[in-house]
Amino acid sequence: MRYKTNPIDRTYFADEPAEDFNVIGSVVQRSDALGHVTGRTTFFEDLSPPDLLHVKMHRSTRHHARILGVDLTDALAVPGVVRILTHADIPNNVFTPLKLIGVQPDDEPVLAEGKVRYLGEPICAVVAETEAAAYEGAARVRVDYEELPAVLDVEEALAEGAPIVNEYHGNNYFTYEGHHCRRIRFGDVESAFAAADHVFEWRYQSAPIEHAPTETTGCIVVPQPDGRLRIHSDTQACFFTLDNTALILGTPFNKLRIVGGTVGGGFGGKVDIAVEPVACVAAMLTRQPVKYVYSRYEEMQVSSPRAAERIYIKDAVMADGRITGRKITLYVDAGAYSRHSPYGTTKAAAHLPGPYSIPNVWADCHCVFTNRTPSSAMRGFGVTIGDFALESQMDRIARELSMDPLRLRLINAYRDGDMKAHRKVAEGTALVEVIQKAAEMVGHELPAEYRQMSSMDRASMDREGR
Amino acid sequence: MAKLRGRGYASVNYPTGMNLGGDPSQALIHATTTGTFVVSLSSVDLGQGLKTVVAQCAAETLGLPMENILVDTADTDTGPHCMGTFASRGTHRVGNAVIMAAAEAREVMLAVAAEELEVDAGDLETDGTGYIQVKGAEEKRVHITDLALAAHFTHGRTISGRGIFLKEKNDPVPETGEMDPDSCQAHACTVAVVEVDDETGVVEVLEMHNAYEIGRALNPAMVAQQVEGGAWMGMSHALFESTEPYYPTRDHGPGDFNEYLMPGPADIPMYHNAILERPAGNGPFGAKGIGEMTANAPIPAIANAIFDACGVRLDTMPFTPERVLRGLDELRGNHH
Amino acid sequence: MITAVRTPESLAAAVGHAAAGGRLMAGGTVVMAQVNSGSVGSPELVSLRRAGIGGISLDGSAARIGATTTLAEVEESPELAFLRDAVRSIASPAIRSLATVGGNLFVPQPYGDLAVCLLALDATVEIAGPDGSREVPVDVVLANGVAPGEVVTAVRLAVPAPGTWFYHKAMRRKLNSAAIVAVAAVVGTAGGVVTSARIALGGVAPRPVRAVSAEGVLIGRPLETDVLDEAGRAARGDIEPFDDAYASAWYRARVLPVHLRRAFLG
Amino acid sequence: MASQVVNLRVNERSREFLAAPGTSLLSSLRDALGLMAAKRGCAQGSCGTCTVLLDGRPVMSCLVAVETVDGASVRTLEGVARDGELDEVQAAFLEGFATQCGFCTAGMIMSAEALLDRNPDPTREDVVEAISGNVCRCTGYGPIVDAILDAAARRRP
Repeated sequence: MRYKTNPIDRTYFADEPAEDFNVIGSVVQRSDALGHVTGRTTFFEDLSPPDLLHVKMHRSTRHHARILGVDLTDALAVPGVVRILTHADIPNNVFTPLKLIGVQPDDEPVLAEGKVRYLGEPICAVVAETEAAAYEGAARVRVDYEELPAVLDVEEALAEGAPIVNEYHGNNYFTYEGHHCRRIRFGDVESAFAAADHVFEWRYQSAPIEHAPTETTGCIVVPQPDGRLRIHSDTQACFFTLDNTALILGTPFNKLRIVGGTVGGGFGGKVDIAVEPVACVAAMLTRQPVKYVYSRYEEMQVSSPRAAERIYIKDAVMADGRITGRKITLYVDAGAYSRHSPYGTTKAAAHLPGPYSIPNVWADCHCVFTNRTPSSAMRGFGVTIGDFALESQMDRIARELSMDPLRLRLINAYRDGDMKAHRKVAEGTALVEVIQKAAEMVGHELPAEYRQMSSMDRASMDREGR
Repeated sequence: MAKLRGRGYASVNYPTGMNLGGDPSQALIHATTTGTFVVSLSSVDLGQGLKTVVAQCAAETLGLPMENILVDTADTDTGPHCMGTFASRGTHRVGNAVIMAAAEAREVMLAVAAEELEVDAGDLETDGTGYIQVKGAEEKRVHITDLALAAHFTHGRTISGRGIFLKEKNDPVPETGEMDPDSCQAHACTVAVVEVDDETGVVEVLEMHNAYEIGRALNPAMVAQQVEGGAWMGMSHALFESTEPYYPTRDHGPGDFNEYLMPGPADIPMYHNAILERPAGNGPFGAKGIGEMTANAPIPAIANAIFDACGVRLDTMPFTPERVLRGLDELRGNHH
Repeated sequence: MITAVRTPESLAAAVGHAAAGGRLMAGGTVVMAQVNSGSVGSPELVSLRRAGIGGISLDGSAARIGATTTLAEVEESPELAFLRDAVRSIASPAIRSLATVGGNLFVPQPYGDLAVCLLALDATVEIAGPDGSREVPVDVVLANGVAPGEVVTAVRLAVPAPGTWFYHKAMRRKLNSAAIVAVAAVVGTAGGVVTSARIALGGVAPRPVRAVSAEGVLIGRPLETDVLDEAGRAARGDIEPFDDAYASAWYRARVLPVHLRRAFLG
Repeated sequence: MASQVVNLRVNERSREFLAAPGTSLLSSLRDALGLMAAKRGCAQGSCGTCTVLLDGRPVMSCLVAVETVDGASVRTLEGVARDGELDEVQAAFLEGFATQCGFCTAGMIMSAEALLDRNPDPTREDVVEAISGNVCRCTGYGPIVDAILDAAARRRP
């Protein structure tokens, strides 16, 4: 065997009881690898039922517009086009991904109705005997628009007089129990700023990022003899897909069966229920198997990206490196619809102020609607961009104070028993140790008192004067 | 022209799981007539190796070899509910559910073995190769193949178990943000070494040193896969990726892998990774779930390394050559 | 939708199909991508794969490269070894075994690095059409394309003397990425100064362009840093840079002098 | 115009099938011949998941109009193992943990086969170049490069 492993350093957490495992902790060959190297693993698109129909979408060419009319005449005349679905064909034309667990909002139509709110929003689904005919039909759909002003920047979207992206919300932000943002209020940051030796404030920004799985999002729906629909999908969450699709179709849940589980990369992008509802409607109406799979262009530009974020961090810092207050204003660019962004914004809030014990924390985390492709979950949801901002901030503080950046982090590192800003007591922490280990790996010398710090021993930090 | 070298640091934690509406996953497990245990799930393997790691959890708990475990997953007709594969929850939630199901099945297995061997179930142990044997009297034993047959045809017993892991719903307090959103935290510290071309702004990541604390490395080779792939994605996010390169305008959005830039095999650094284990009390054998965290620390570590190399502070992702060069020009008072 | 794909077995037949309105396709790397996304815009494709217009021949330093010669064949050709680095900077092996020398002339910037080389080499393009054949300088084809019904059949070029060929391509990735700036040049020197210069640039204009201003700066002067930097700044007058997913127009113009210098001094 | 009969020699077997105008080699392999190893990752020649060998050369099969290669010889991942035995590249990928989601694997292996057919003793740079058109989103490429070098070593006498 010629595989890679990384050394496990047991000198850290040496007190953890040694356990005698049989297969845990051992290198076991991946159960899927033989299928992969022989090309025999079956991904959803490797299914090829007879009489398969193909769906291609006609999408908005505008950021924000009223739909005045949709003309399907030329599209229906394309040889091989079987049917074209509009919002009127979708029994319950609204995505409700989290309805069964009581989470709103239901702010996104399956197919656009009356308005489009982002470039690429689906309007009509062309069902055809071949992919080429479906593309041709989709290209021949004519939509008459009345262009509306669009807003593409999070802070502009929150400014007075900005165009409203989605009437459902009435504002360009998601409302958290009456608040215009998800809040963290812990201690008193203003007092911390007043008492600080230094106050530093900087801004960070990211742009949307694509999951870019090598397999695009898609499904094949096969009507069954018993009237049920078997949905072969690369969803990351079979029951999410089943539940939400059934609600959209208005069918009993047990009419649907999801078969999945072998996915060509997800990274969060296949948590949305993007393709199955339309494919199921098409299959029900035509009584034929239907494939709806994103093109690479759709995957790149239409599927949910990782949200762009803008983050302002203002820190109260003492001369010895202790951060005594951290005030954060965070904007998540949700795009035109909620999807999972309100949750991601809450997750971002819970992560603040990073892995540090800061006694005073204030955060306003805004989930903002813009006329942009809706964003949603991606690997590190709510955290990745925050970490970029937080750890850049730490580096800047260290430089402002002419401090060793690792010592600054160790002084402020959270430990077992610390209460985090969201009032959860930390346990199982190990920030101190990964920093110590990284320092050791690169030969970054730390004084003894820093090498002796421990996540389990708050006293070791108290010696630093806290 | 100069290649400016710099080193940057970042340390992060990452929460496993979510609290949104409750976060359950289930597992069912049963023995076939010949002692193969089928783990029934509806969980999705995205390539991270979930099917393999839950099979390990089942084998370990049952005390049987891996060959005796089959994982049948992601069919909503046959598998019990799983919330989905996201939020670094797969190993943690599904692993826990499988352990619970396997523990219940093991109890039945030992009870049937006790009947078969006419001993007390409490005196039995598994040897990991397929035998259930009497502690201290190992010659008194039965192989799972024979035992399962006997369970079916002699004792009329199903050797099976049910498992569920639920992280209960927790609503944040709107005024303060008080909440309990996750189950455990994994940790990472990255040291990135970069070289900046001071004439073009091109950044090359030469080395990445990563220390990860992951609770427990259930399968060290798959941990190595996750951490290296994650570090690569972090570097990719840092230096290349965006669907909207001129954000907030939407111009020139890439439509394929030519335009959507990610580091290719020629652009990868040397990785030096080390693992620490601080088992989580609520994790399967202490594992925490690291799928997401591994991509995070490299981004600020690279930003900080760029500053260290050339004095340019990149506060906007991605750190394109253009952004670096504009920063260098500004530092040099040099407006070409 | 495609209704027919022709694979004529002679040049004459290919010209006939092209004249009848078929969309020409050589390697297929551009056209088939459009077919697959339903955007090719022509119902009939005419493949040149079997039209008998491939192959490399050399007569002294005069090379003739058939239009359907693949980039991989150029890469492997000992006669054209000077082009190897340039060809290897284009896409990836599985594209280079399809993409052709003729097709590369019609690839939109910032792709088409071989066309940049051909411009620097002052190549001639052989074209067959319904009314017979003609030969034109490569810059004419790059500027105007060919007439409907015409087929590029070959390019002719002089293999540059040893030490006179220069190529450098700046990309976002080390391999398989489009040009931020591509520089190809044939520059002769005598007595330590430049006596002749033909410099072509890619990635910095809607089509490959000659850096005539830079050439003017170099003539009569040594290939040294200061001179090249001056030439690079002068070359900014020869370009029409654009924004795309790879880089902005600003960045392309900003780094052009750097890469022009690096083409000569590494 | 009607579909055309196309003949290919695929994995050393003669195969004859009908292709509608404009059908790619990739679609023919998958839809007409049932050979599903090559994947449609982008249909634009930008991801490499559909890489197969066409007359011995690696190509993006999504970019080949199948009617234009009538009579050609094609090798896919299904034709790599001999008598059920993994070849060296497959074995090296398997044992080297060079697969994660598996969607790029077929293309990666075919690019590696193309390399090793022509260059049995590649450098790391040669390997990197050979797979420079194959996108992997999971592994970070390192294990794949290592596996191909390992395969070359296994293949050397």
